[in-house]
Amino acid sequence: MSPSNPAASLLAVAGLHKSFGANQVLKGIDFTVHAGEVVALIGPSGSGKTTALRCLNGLEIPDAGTVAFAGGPEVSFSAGFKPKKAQILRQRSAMVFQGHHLFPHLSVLQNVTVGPLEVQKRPRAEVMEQATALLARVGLADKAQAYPNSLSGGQQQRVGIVRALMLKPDLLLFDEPTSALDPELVGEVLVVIKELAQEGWSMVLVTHELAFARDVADTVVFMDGGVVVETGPASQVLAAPQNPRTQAFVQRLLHPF
Amino acid sequence: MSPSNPAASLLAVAGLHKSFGANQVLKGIDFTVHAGEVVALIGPSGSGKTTALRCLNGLEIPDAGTVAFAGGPEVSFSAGFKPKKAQILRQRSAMVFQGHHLFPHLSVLQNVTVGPLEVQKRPRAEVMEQATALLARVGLADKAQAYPNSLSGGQQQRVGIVRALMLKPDLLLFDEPTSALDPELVGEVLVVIKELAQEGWSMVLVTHELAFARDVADTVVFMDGGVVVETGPASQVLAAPQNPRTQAFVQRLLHPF
Amino acid sequence: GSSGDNTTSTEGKDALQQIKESGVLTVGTEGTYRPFSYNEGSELTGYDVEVIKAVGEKMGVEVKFQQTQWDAIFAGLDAGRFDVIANQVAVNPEREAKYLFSEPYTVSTGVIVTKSDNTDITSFESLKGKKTAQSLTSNYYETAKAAGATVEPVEGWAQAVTLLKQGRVDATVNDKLTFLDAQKTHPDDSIKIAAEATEKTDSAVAMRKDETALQGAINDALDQLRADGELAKISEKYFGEDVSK
Amino acid sequence: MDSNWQLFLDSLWPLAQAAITASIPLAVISFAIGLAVALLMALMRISGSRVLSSIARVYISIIRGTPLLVQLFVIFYGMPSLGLTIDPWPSAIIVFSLNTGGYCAEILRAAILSVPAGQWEAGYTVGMSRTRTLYRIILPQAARVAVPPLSNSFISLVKDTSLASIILVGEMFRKAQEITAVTFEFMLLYCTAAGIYWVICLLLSALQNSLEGRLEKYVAK
Amino acid sequence: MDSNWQLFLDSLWPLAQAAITASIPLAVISFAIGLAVALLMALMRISGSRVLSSIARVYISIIRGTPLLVQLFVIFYGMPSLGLTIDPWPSAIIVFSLNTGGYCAEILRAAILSVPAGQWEAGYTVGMSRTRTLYRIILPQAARVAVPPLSNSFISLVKDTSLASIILVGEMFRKAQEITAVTFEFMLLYCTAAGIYWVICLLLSALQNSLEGRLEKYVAK
Ligand SMILES: Nc1ncnc2c1ncn2[C@@H]1O[C@H](COP(=O)(O)OP(=O)(O)OP(=O)(O)O)[C@@H](O)[C@H]1O
Ligand SMILES: Nc1ncnc2c1ncn2[C@@H]1O[C@H](COP(=O)(O)OP(=O)(O)OP(=O)(O)O)[C@@H](O)[C@H]1O
Ligand SMILES: [Mg+2]
Ligand SMILES: [Mg+2]
Repeated sequence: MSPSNPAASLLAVAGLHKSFGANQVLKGIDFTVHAGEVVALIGPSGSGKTTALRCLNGLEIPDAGTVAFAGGPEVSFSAGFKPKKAQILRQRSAMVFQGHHLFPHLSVLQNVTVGPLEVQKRPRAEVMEQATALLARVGLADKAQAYPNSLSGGQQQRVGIVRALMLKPDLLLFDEPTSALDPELVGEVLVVIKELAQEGWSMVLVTHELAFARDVADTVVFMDGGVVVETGPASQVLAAPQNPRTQAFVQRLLHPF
Repeated sequence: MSPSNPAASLLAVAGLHKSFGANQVLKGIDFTVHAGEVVALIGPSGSGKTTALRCLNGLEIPDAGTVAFAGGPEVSFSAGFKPKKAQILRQRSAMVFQGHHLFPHLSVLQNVTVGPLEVQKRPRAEVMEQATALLARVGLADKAQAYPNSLSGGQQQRVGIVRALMLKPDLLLFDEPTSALDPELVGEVLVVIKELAQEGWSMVLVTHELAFARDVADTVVFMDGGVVVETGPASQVLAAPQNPRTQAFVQRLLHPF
Repeated sequence: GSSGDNTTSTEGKDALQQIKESGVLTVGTEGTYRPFSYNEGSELTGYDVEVIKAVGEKMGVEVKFQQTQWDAIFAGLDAGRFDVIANQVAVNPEREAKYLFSEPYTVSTGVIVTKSDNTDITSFESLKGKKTAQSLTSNYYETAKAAGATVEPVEGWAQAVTLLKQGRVDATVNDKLTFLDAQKTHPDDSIKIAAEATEKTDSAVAMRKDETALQGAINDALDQLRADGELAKISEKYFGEDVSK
Repeated sequence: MDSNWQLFLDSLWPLAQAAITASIPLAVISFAIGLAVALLMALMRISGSRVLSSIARVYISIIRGTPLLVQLFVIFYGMPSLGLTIDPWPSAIIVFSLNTGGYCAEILRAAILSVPAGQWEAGYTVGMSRTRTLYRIILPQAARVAVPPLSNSFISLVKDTSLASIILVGEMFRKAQEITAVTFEFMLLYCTAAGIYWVICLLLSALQNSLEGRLEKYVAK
Repeated sequence: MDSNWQLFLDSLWPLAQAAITASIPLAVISFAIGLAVALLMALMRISGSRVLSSIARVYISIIRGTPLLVQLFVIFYGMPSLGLTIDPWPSAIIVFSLNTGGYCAEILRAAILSVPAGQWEAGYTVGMSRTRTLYRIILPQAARVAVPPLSNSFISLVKDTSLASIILVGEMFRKAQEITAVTFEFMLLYCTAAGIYWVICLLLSALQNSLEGRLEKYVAK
């Protein structure tokens, strides 16, 4: 959970293939996440970023490839793979969704504790203590008893992050955590993510906020058409991309009109 | 419809008040739009921008104030005002919504011609010619027979703009036309709006894209808490705001994290 | 089916006058009660149907039928949907209090029908504590109740016999004529008549309470039919004996 | 068994004929009128006027709260005592229409409300009036949501027409009863009737599916 | 008129008693079991397995396609010929449960599908299994959408229990018929029965409203 030797590999993804019907979305994806590293996954719409991220958490079952955590679990996918077997990946990672997907019928506190209490079956006192601390940490100490619908988008997304953190994962997965937010609320969520990165959490972050990626990510993985086109240190890939496709993409986002 | 003497006043808004229940949302809004002018309405979430814009088109009925087009109609609102009487405002202006709100059961061509043909009852040949030209103009010549659901968000929003243009309004109203779009698609819509501005269309544009406002708008109106806090040339208000509230807002959007 | 475009108004003139004027006597009947009132193909027929047709002939009017369910038959009479009911309506004090009856054109006895192998039901007294299936339509619902039986209300003969044969009831009290007719068309030796009532049950044409003129006219017609042997002929046709007296 | 088979074949045509000449037309006509009533009630419910909305509420509650059989009784046997005598078929159509109107009002209301408010505003913005927007923009989209529950209601209505025999309409179930009265084979007859209902229902389901498919593109995404 | 009034008062209690001891318990028990059946069928329909989904489809189509009356007949009068004789009450409960199961399956299916797919995934992501997610996350949210149509079904069921008299269950309508068989006051009795149904229906509507209100916050916005 907490930062350790940054050189140690935490997650190795190799040869991920995934098709939806005839549409080949992932055509062999490889990348590595080291402990304490922030990897930003960027690329044009439809390039397969979301699909790749979901494969890491067993929400999508690749047709082939492996997802291996240091110290296990290590899952090799192939035809006929039983989706249930991918569940073990969720022991190490936790997902924060674009649309937060909080449980509307549970209070904020119940939202973030339902996993640890009912699934992980950890002691109640410990879970409550952790929840209180984390909610305070993201500035929501007074919202514990509120229901998600009464929160602003930015607050909901911060609860979503706490819900993921409560599971004590080794790797956090973010799929465009601010793209569904009101422009003014983007900042408050990015600040939280930036702090987590600075504390040494390992994360894979799909984002369109290039300025943020440049600021926070250690490594940028640029995907296009289901393959990894370019990988490298964030400052280099975003400031001086090598591949023409990367160049065009970065250009388009920085100067839209 | 087409650009004329830029000094002539096209629309004068004075003393708009509007409450929802106990919530006083507009507390006396005044501003003017000259022919050919682009006015950007900016301000924090909840400051009343959308409400003000909707009042211009009779979609919201203010409690008090006047909305006066040069050459009429001129509508004065007061308690007991019949909502139906605000419909005449729609003869001069047309709204482009944030969520485009295309008619999903009509083809693109039907979407943009239903108003001119069925309401304005203009000759079919003329309407079709105008529609073809405008669709081509926004790069959607080949999508005339498509249905909205088969289009991307950016394409849908461009159809929404054509639908408004088809009504031959004197004033275009945009409510955050790109905020519901995928970041990569924002550009294609902004380009169209920018071109319309350059052609001399008058427009009021609610937006969070400060860089775009600076580039395209002649005048910026900054609202906060239901009042106009600062008005002035775009370059001045955005680059060197006078009012502390404007300063804080601009700062927050430009440096979110 | 019935066309049902004929309705009688209750205002002003009495029913007889109206029937005379329009030349039509409208009759309510079930159309699903064999052998008294039922449909053979698309033709409504049966003992009651033929009797009332003959009555109409004597009165010099055309007879028109409205087929309806028992539940609605008195409501239909009350509402003036038809002038009379010809559907084996048994005459009893409760009914006489509310409606007017012609003189009876069927005199029958109630019988207890049981399975053939049943030996402990031999009389109405032995029905006490037993379970019987009775149609609400018939007078025998009360008869069975009075005898101390637990009564399961059913829709008609077919259902009652099914319950009997499935062993869900011990007996059914019904019209002897119905039993005989059923045995004639669908011989079934698994059921039998276990006992016969001593008193007779009269069935007659029912009409609204205030139609005494109509009652008179119908009674006249029935008298004529009896006198010229017509009534007995119809009865012979359906039952092989004269049940009209 | 053999004679059962014969009876089945013999009764199939009369039953089907009754279905075609009575049950189905009765259901179709009543459903068409009922939908109009339902639309009116749904619009009253969402009109914002308290009076109109309350009238619609009471109407819906009475229709849903009382058995169809009683509604038939009241119109056919009760009205004459108020001096109003209505023939069987008109009575049946009135009652089934009003009944359909009550049940479907809530379905249409929900369907209309399911169309995003933005669609109303988009209609206004191209210059349409409220009524025009309703017919041209809202109802076509509401249809997609309304079709499955409406088809439920229609299937129920087809079966409920069997109650019409109580007011002298000779529909299919009545026919089955008439045949049963002669043959005493009520199980067989009723099952034949049920089979015919089922065929009608399957046809309706197929129609529903194809309608749903065609309306699919009408749904905002 | 006076004697009518007397009859109304005299019959009110027997009818209400029949409603309380037969119609209502029958409806409540059948609805509870029926909901379980409906949930099973709904889950089979959306299971993705073609076999399970087809079984559920056929089941639903038979239930919706054939009259309730025939279903009662088949179970009560038809089963004994297969050597299985079921008593009136169990028969009624079986038939009404299966019937409710068929009608409500589609309601539950639609309600479950109305919960955004993201809620399933959010459940998985906090470590829940499919089943646990269903019960803990999906169903509470589906409830809000399902309550209005389910309440429609329940109201219909209460009235449909009147058909149970055909298989010797002495429910309220039967009671009314028994009384009328003696008094012939069909209209009056039926209207009294209708009034009782209406009261039940009003109570249910009130319950529905309060349930809807309470579930309001469960809906994702
Ligand atoms: N469940 C699915 N079924 C079918 N096709 C899918 C599914 N999910 C994704 N796809 C397809 O896979 C491709 C890649 O989708 P994905 O969402 O991974 O892209 P992305 O890079 O995340 O794009 P964006 O930036 O728009 O989120 C797209 O063509 C999409 O249509
Ligand atoms: N129909 C309505 N009923 C009640 N309150 C409303 C309604 N529409 C807007 N409001 C309230 O009016 C205030 C101003 O809303 P408005 O949408 O005009 O703000 P805005 O400046 O457009 O904000 P944003 O940038 O978030 O779009 C808010 O407090 C909002 O909750
Ligand atoms: Mg994505
Ligand atoms: Mg707004």
